[in-house]
Amino acid sequence: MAELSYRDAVARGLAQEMERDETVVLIGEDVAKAGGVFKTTVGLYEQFGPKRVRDTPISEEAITGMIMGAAMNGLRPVGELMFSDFLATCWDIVTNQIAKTRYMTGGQVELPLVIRTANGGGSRFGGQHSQSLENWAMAVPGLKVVAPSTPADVVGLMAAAIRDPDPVVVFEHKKLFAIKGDVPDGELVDTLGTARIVREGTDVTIVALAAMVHTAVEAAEMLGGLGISAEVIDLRSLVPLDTRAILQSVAKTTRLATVEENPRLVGWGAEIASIVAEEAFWDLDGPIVRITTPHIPLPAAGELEDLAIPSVDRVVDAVTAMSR
Amino acid sequence: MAELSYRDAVARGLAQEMERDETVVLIGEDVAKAGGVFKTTVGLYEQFGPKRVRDTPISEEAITGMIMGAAMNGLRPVGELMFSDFLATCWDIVTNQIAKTRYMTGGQVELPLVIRTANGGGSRFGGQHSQSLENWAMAVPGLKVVAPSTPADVVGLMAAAIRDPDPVVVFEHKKLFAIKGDVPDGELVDTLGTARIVREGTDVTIVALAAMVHTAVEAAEMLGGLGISAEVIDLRSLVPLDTRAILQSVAKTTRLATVEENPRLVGWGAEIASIVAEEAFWDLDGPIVRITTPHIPLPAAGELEDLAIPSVDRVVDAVTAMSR
Amino acid sequence: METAVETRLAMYEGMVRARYFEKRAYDLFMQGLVKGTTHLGLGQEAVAAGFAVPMKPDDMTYCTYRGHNHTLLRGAPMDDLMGELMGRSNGICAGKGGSMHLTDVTKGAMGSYAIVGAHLPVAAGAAWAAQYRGTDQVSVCFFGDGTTNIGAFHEAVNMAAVWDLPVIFVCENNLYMEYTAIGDVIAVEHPAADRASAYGLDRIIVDGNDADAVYEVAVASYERARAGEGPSLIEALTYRHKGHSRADPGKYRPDAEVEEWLRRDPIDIYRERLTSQGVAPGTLDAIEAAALAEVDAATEASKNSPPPDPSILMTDVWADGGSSWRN
Amino acid sequence: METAVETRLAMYEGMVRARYFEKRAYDLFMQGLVKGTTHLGLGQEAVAAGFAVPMKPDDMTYCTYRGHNHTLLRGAPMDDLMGELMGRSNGICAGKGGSMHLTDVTKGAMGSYAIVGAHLPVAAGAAWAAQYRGTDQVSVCFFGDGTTNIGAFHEAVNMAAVWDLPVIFVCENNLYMEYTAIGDVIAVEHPAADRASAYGLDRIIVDGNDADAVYEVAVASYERARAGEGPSLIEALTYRHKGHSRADPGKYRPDAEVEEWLRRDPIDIYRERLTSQGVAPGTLDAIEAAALAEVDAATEASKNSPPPDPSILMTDVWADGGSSWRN
Ligand SMILES: Cc1ncc(C[n+]2csc(CCOP(=O)(O)OP(=O)(O)O)c2C)c(N)n1
Ligand SMILES: Cc1ncc(C[n+]2csc(CCOP(=O)(O)OP(=O)(O)O)c2C)c(N)n1
Ligand SMILES: [Mg+2]
Ligand SMILES: [Mg+2]
Repeated sequence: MAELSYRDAVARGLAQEMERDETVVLIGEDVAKAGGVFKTTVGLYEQFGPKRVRDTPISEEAITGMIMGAAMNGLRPVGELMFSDFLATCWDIVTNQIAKTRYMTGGQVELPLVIRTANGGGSRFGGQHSQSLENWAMAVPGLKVVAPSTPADVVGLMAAAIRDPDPVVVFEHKKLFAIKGDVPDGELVDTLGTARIVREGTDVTIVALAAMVHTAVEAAEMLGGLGISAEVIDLRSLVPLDTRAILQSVAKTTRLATVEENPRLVGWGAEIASIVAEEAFWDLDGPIVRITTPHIPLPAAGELEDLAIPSVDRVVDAVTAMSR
Repeated sequence: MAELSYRDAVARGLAQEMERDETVVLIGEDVAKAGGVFKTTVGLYEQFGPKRVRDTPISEEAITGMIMGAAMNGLRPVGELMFSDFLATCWDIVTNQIAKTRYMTGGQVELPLVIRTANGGGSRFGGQHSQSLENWAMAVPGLKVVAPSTPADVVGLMAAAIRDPDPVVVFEHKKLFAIKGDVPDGELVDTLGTARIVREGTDVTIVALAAMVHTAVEAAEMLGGLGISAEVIDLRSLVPLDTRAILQSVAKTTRLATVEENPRLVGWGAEIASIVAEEAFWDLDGPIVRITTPHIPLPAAGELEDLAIPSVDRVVDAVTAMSR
Repeated sequence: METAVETRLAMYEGMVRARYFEKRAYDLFMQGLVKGTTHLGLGQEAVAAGFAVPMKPDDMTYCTYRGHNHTLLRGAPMDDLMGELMGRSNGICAGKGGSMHLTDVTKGAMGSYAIVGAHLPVAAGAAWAAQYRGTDQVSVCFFGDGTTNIGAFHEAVNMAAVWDLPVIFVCENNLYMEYTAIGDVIAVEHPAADRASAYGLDRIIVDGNDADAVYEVAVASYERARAGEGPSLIEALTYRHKGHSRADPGKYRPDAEVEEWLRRDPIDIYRERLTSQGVAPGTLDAIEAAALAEVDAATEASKNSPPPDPSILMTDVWADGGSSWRN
Repeated sequence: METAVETRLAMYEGMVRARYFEKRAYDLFMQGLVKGTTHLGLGQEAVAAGFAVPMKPDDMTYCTYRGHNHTLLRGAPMDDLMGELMGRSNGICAGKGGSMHLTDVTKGAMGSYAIVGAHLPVAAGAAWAAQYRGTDQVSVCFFGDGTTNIGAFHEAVNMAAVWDLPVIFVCENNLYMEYTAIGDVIAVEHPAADRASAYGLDRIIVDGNDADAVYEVAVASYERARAGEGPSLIEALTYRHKGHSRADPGKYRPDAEVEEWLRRDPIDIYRERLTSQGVAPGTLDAIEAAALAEVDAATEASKNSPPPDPSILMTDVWADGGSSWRN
């Protein structure tokens, strides 16, 4: 057991898989010699050499298109998009090509590839470098979607994503890069599609993802002091989605809140809320509440950005209000 | 009052606005001399000339970027993307640039532009030319989203979109191009953000959009025969969203179903369901049901495509089941 | 360097098979048996033949919605291709792909892509994997003149050049995009060749209606790729006999131009050349007859094949064979 | 064709103001008063000055996250720029944009764009509107060497060339992208100039550290644009003195290279040239002193400016001033 930062956990997960399987390769802008702009790939170039860890031009369509082609011809490539916002620059390759090719070819093509990307706000980078875009990927049939909240999950879910025979988008949260956590020694391989109950509770279920898990847990602690027992679920992956964990929890607590960093409309919280409103309607004892960033681009100034992204206080207030 | 096809209504709406305002211009692939691949811009080149109706290279980022720049410098441009699937090829321009620029500049930049695009399935074009992508646009703060279901709405909403000072994406449904409907004479200008109750009912509210409105209405007729009185709401625009119409209807009927053509996860139906599950929970007498295309790419073969997209029967069955 | 007569007959056979296949596809479209849309490469067969014939079995072909001929010439079974166009259960993609997405991975036909430009980086990626694994494969990517103006073209060709990838980018310049002439939307004469220098590549133009000429250029580019000398960007001048897709009559094209190109039919030219060089007309007649019989059989087989079973709607989104996104 | 001395002094002033402004921005970043990130153009000021000074007020400038100098030199108030970097309510974008999105539409500074390449088509579009409306405006678009490899570059330059748009694409080739050298990712020597012929444009390279040289090229390109002769693609050779952003020490660059370029500081060069040509050193000293005072005042004003009022979080998504998406 070693303490590791979330940032270092990315490199550790990648290194673990690159060591065991030489078809695993990594490409992206500044991922090699520089070790990544977020220092998430430090040491990989030195360990695995220029053939397996390669810097690319600023050509996101080429990066994603190339990993698709490479995955069609015997590699298990990992492509880095420096910021998740840049998914938009290669969205056709991701959605129309990578996501659909297996289905459209009647199952002929397997695409064991991973797109890693730095996601989320809180860094005062402004509207084009701060988005939480897991919901974009979730909306596309054929993509698996992972967003870890802890260093240990980063390692295990990265390994699972790389070993997965289908395309997986791994959202690494920028605000979490510096956090530390215990990571077990030895090989770690997690399972996609398994949520984790981070904190048990009986009055209300709070579903969260990535950085919002930490917000939700802090809020749950405060809610405890107010006499409200909140269960916090870390989804960990959106596709596959562990609906069983959610439905079981709601059956127990009878109340549901979701905490999302993405803007208001059609976020993953809406999907969870809709699933529960359809399948667990009779379990519910009150309205489902979604706590989200408002439907606005993210502002740069710290005071504004902090207001926009769901805070511990906002979660506490909303859950208190719904529990009355 | 004249009978017009949905296809011809597109050209009529565009012509109406181009006649009154010479800053309205139209660009896109094959929109000029050829009159558009769906023949939706027939006659405009002849009427307004090569300066105002221009063919472009196959360069979707240039098309959308150029209309953005033109809107910053005194024009009200309309850009056509031949198929909505191609939104993915210029998604950065649409989401990171067009949608955010007003906010990020503190309100300095106005972008009165329209992106028109042919949307939706049912034409046996296969997975890359059949998607319903209104939900993609809905998820992006800063975009307005329109999807008309009738020729008259096409004219009026197109005019409203062009006159709107904000960027609007107009989704024209491919399966509806051939349908005909009465269109009032004279200038038509509709209002964005106003849903229409297409059919009144008392037992269940069915919310639909574009081609699915016709499916929902047909289903409602059949449901009437089964003793279920369904109210059908045509949303017409997703942003702005007429939540009042939805909430009022649900208050009356106590039941909600949505009918979406897009794939299952995080569609606009999830947003509507979530709004109702939060704001009208106590009005509801039963689960909210979403009827959607499954979470798969669209297949090409007719028999499969018809199975995938919500059919009248599927709506009838689902609404019957939920009304028990 | 004389091309062997068997090779040349293989090219003739390939062109004729493609021609008959696509003519039939057109007829079936007009009869309502091929649904949706279909983009024919009638008139462009020499490009497909010249590149396909010298390929090795594990080489990889990437093409577009106008990809019937390329897929067929890599050896995909004609029955299954016809079935795919008709949306039948014998379809090469089980009916899920349709005319624009023909794929036969077992034959190295790595897919037909329907978003302009997207497959260029994919083809480059396949070449990268070949380079990485040392497989000696080449990746060949076909696309149209209009495709040279989309961003993915630029990104892919640059990256392939910088990484010295064994990929051949083949621009089939048929002078038109859908209904607009390529000359209206570029500031150079040759959409691909006049861009080659931007990537440090040679300017290569070939008569795309001359199978022998295409063959020579293809072989040279394969050698270069296999020798580790990197990609080639080749512009093949050709013409589509029909409109862009479906029932497009192609009226935006001057009559004289169409006539001129019909006179330069690659199959007619090649037949004449072969016979004038001593190939017995009967040999070529036999090839034609066999091709026609093959098309007839494929049509029959596909007509008799049932529509896809409803159960397959939900298969093959994921590697586990299913489409479940939840537990 | 001698450039007037006032013009040259304006360029000197512009460079000095940009230099002091950005040095201060760096200090404030290190003190934690500028948050997030900041990309400095230290060393690249001659490009900004040479292009900005000859522009007319209604000409339009489009730049990147590395756009402090371009925005400042178009006349945006220094206070408001500093306030934006510091996220204060006096910020030019009300604190919503930040360092990467400086914009002052009233001065023709049409925005700083932070996704590589995206603003090239936007700048072309603004030029298209100028052409359509007959306004005689030019649109100038600055971007880096690395930007030439993204698809939007290709699409925008081609379209501008085909439509003869009055847009000037200015590649500031500072030899590096973030931490990777441009030479590693292109197959030609000059990322912009060696691509010009692909769009039928001239190959133009200028010493980007020589304000006079830049000025001449700029004026020529503006004349060409206003005469309806279409776009220009210009590669200005320059260097950034600091790292890519924030506290990047830029260690991936050889020491000798950095030293060589520091010796070629555009401001030092220009000061020497001006004085050797008879401008009194005192005149230049006064310009420097005034610039420093301006920077001090802007810093002070911004420090004293409160953070943005929480109420503006929800304003200006839409033209109605608000952010409501529902009734
Ligand atoms: C990104 C994108 N834009 C537009 C289209 C619509 N479209 C399909 S084929 C075509 C013309 C392509 O022309 P070219 O590259 O010359 O190929 P050709 O059809 O002539 O073989 C267009 C515009 C598309 N499929 N993808
Ligand atoms: C599409 C996209 N990819 C990557 C980035 C991250 N990024 C920001 S600046 C930069 C380097 C740009 O290099 P260059 O064009 O030479 O401009 P410079 O920073 O040197 O001025 C990169 C890769 C981005 N902002 N947008
Ligand atoms: Mg063509
Ligand atoms: Mg640079």
